[in-house]
Amino acid sequence: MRLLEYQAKQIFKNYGIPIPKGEVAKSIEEVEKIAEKFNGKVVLKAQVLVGGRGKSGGVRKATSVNEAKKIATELFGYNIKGHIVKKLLVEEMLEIKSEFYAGFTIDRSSKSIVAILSTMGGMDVEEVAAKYPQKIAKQKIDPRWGLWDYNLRNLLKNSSSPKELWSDLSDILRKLYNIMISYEAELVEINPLALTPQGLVAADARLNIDDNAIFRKKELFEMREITEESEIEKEAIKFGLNYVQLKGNVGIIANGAGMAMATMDLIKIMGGEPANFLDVGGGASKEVVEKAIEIITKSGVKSIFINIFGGITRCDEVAKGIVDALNRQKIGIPIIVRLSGTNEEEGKNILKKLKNIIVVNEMEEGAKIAVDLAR
Amino acid sequence: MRLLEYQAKQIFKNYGIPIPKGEVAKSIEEVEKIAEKFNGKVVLKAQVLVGGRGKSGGVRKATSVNEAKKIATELFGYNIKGHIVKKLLVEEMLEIKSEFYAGFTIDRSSKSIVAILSTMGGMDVEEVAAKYPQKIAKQKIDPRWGLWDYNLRNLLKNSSSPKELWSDLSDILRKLYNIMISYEAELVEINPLALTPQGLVAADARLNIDDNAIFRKKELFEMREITEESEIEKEAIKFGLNYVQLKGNVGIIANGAGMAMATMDLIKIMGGEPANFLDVGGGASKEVVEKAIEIITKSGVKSIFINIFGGITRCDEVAKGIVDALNRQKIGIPIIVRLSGTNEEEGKNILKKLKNIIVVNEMEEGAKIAVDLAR
Amino acid sequence: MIFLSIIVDENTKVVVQGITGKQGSFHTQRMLSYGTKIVAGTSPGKGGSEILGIPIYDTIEEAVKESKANTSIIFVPAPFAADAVMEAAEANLSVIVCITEGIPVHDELKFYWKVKEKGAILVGPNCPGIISPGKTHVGIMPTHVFKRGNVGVVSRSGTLTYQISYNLTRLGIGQSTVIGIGGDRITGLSFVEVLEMFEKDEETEVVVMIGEIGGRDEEIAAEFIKDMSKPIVGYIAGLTAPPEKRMGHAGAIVEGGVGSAESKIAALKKSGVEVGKTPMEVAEIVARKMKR
Amino acid sequence: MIFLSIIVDENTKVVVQGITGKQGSFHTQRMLSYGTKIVAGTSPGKGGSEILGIPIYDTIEEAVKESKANTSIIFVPAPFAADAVMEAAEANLSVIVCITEGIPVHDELKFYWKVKEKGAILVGPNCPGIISPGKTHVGIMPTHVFKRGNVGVVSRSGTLTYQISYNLTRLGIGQSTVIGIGGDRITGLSFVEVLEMFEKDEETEVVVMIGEIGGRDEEIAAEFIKDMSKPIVGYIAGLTAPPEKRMGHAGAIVEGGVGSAESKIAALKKSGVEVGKTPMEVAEIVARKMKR
Repeated sequence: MRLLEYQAKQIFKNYGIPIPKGEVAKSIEEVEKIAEKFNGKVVLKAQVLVGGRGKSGGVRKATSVNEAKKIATELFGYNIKGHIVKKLLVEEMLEIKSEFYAGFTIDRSSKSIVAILSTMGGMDVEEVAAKYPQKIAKQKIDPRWGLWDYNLRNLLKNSSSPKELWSDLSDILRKLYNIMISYEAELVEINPLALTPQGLVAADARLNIDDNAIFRKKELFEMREITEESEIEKEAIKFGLNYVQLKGNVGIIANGAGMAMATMDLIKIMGGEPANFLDVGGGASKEVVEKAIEIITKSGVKSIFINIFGGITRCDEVAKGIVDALNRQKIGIPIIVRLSGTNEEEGKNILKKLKNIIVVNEMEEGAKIAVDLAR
Repeated sequence: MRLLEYQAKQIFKNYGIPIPKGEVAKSIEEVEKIAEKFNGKVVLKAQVLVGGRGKSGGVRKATSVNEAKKIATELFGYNIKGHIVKKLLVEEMLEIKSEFYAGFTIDRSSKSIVAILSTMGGMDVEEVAAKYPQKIAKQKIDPRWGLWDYNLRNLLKNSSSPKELWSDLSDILRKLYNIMISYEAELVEINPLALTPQGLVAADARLNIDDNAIFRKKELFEMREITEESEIEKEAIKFGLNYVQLKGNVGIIANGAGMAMATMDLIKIMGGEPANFLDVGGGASKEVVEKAIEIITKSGVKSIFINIFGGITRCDEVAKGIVDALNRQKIGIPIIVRLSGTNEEEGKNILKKLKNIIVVNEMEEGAKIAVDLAR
Repeated sequence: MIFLSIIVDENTKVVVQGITGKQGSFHTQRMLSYGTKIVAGTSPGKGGSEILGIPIYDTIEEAVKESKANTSIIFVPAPFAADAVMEAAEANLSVIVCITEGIPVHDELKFYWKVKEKGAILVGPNCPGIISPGKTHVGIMPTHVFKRGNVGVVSRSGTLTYQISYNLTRLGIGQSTVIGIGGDRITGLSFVEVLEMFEKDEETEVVVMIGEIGGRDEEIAAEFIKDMSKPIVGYIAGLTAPPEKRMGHAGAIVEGGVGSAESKIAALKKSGVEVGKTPMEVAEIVARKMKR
Repeated sequence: MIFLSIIVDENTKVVVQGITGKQGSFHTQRMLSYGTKIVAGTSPGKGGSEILGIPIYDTIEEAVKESKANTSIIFVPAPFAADAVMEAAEANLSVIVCITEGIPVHDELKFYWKVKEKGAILVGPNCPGIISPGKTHVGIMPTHVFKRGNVGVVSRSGTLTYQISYNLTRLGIGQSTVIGIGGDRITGLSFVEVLEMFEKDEETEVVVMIGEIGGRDEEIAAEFIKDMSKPIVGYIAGLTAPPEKRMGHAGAIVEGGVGSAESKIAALKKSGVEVGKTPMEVAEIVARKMKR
């Protein structure tokens, strides 16, 4: 779960990290009010969960209230890579002397948390890493012992950060780490961490929380409501489905992320275009399967390929979900079903009674039919 | 630093551990007021930091307000092993069905925290451990990973605690552990942990905080003021001296706890009685040495043996402290000084100019003279 | 000399953690049917009773003491699964198979190191377990798709493991050991560790490695494969996954070009690994290799 | 074959952590005078400068890289000392001598395991360090009381170590290595670990073990001594310490009879150890043993 910038900044502020003065606006009137407080010298930032927001024109500067209003008019409703701008963060314009990158994430190779610091903030950190690897300092933080000052000293030293900023940078890094741990984050990041005449300020804020840990953080349930998943994606989340909408016309339902991806790849190989990624997870109930069919159907696909290889998932349960979906929903498109694995025979027996369903034995065969029928 | 029962109970309460209803009283009037709230059915507990308080008559039960007042009259000012009772904790009388012992401490052998649980609470836990070792369940808690539920399950299982109490006991143990960690305790203990018709209640509470960690816990400074060290001990603490008053007449000042104890032992071997333990610590300044002499002199000893073997402590600094003490204080008793180690010659040179000081080369010699002069 | 499969075999004695749960009891039954030696189960508070003829204990400590189990399989729900792994490691089990999906990654960071320190093997979490066809099955796999033979299979994806093993079996090719290392960011075993075991395993002639986008584990494995004597056949899922979209598994995130399917396939090919485009093709490549 | 002393010798290359502090610079000067090879110092923020001709670095990582130090000595104040130990362990130093007194015990619990995992030797904390007379001195001891010879000394108390070594030297008896393991509850080295090293050390003929009340380390050592070939002479401080009174060291608490001076002396005697009643007597017993 990724938080919107303004949500993340609020948390950063609660942990004592300096952030720019500013407020969230949902209307031109609100933008005007906020901009007036700063004599019109503001930055307007679209609150959407999209990478490269700046390059897409989602971050704009104004030097007067009128200009701020004009920019706001342009930004509200603006479509950035499929995300519609509904909220703007309106902030004071910072006087930036230099920009750092500071963050923590999880390093799967070393099974540790890794602290990252760079004096080349403001850019895409992957780009910096590719072009100037020596400009990205990293330190492993052993999860058993947590963050110690020496980790920070090594990081500061290797990043060639100016010594007069060591103490302030350490302070911010320590607080960021506390957020990383308290919120069970996958990623916490300040980019840019701006050096201003008033000191270091988190000009941007990113906080990605481990979805698996959200059950322990009740206060985040509410925040999640606000984050801009599409309506259809929100519904999928409610049912525990891993769903990502894409641009093709062959709908896919599979169990397991690997199988779902392999199915997408197969659709492509067969000459089609996958309309989505949808993993019903392990041991899906018939309700979940029914919901999955409903979601995919809504998204306007031409055919649906249900590809199940049951381990913890039972084929008979999946078949029951298909039956329920067909009984309760109006589905005008062909459904191709492939069931293998746990309780395969029982599942196939259930499906036998149904019309409008094409049952296949092999995934390659199913993918081919689904692609052909979507043309 | 050991907290008084009522201080520890307040912390336990803040962490969600049930404690009996009650209040602290400093006068008979206050006792009366509190006792009235409970219709006179109260327990009066002397707030002194002494082991075996109960056996010494420091814990008494009343069944009427008048009885409570009578007991309070006896208890206020009562001397329990040298500690004068100034405060009473007056609590509701619990209806106790059975008593547990629950605690955490540091296990120096296994370099871990150890959880302890026993169904034979209410007694001296060392006594239980000696007589019924199988009745004391212990679990090591690895400091790297902290407390996990499985540690508690193993503890509960091995303690033969009734299963219907597992959940409540776990809850209390988890909270106790949180106190152990947050307060950097050396020992946290509930004995007895009473099973009442209303559930488990911490009938007593003990919390010993690591003196070395108190610098990180500002809120404890104030509590320490209240704990009943003698005035002279409080002053010693202020100067970083490790001082314990004893009953003999030969005052001792040494550097290092081992050396101080060895010096005490030597006084005894020479036929004398040590009046105190006093360790000036490593690298003591002349101010600290001067203070040490002042404290010992005040306690009414017959002679003082200053036994220093300097490593990080410099003999010249110690000598300067002795000079200052003699210049500023009226000291009517003989001081025997033995200086060896770092800057020994410089120290001895400083002392050469002084009268009233007996300088010796060997500790055995110094101890003998100190004992002889104290007779 | 007997031919031992890797990690588990017919002498493996299993304790099931969370044996009374829906998944736990269902799969215990299935494993028993396959012939797996299940000697104990745990379910805190239910110690002293039994299920499917298997004695239940409150703690692993007790279960191990009484049953001499050396391997555990975990069906405990995600919020409590980390504790179950820690408990199994503390009880000195040599193999811990964690089926549970959805464990918080910060929990995984902790138990990874505990298991490591204890010198145990952790299979998973979020995995289908491990099977040595004809010997034992410590997992949730549809056992009928496997057949005893000489291909080792290691995979990050459960269902793809079944799919490709099924394809192999259909071509008459059996498996020595099939192991799902799990799809989470933090897994107990890496590809390299399993490849190393297969390289030494006398039963294994060819190894199938099933990867997916995210992380660098396949790239690291590609380096290791350069020094292996046995042929490896690869499959990587996620060629059509759009960058920066979450594909379900915490592990399946394309992180700015690093860990893309293209990068993994290129790395494997560079080490001489033939990579199949579809599960079927993987099986066909293996068939060719086996004939030589 | 050369005779090596235990833990440190003339080839030990030392980095001083906290070299610019009052204690750090004072004792660096003293160690240098003794001939200790001090090759680097650290003082965060002061890297690039030097003191007493020794280069200062911001981090141990850098200091080790530049100076090839293999041993560190820590003078960092208590609130920061745990971090210094962690840093030294992380930098793979093989010996870490922590002089600092007053470190919180929960900090000690953490770095103990870090040092252990790294396979380093931690001397201290709250200790006088270690000296191999005539070779090197990594500590704060008054060096003039020592003399090269064949008695190993291990002690929980700093000043008692000097006292007894002084008594030995006065009787003409030199020391192979003198090591203060520290007076805190949690120490890097136990008596047993040091006794084991002395047992193997060709330079050491007799060992003096100086204990005090609190804990069970002396009792455990007594068990170990039963299997040692070299004679041990003991001293235990605290016979007159009243029970339940804190005697300064966190370690020096009498815990309900366990760990009393009487219990320790009895355990040692049971293992054939002669225990001196005064420091002087300890030296006299050693003198007798050496004559044989």
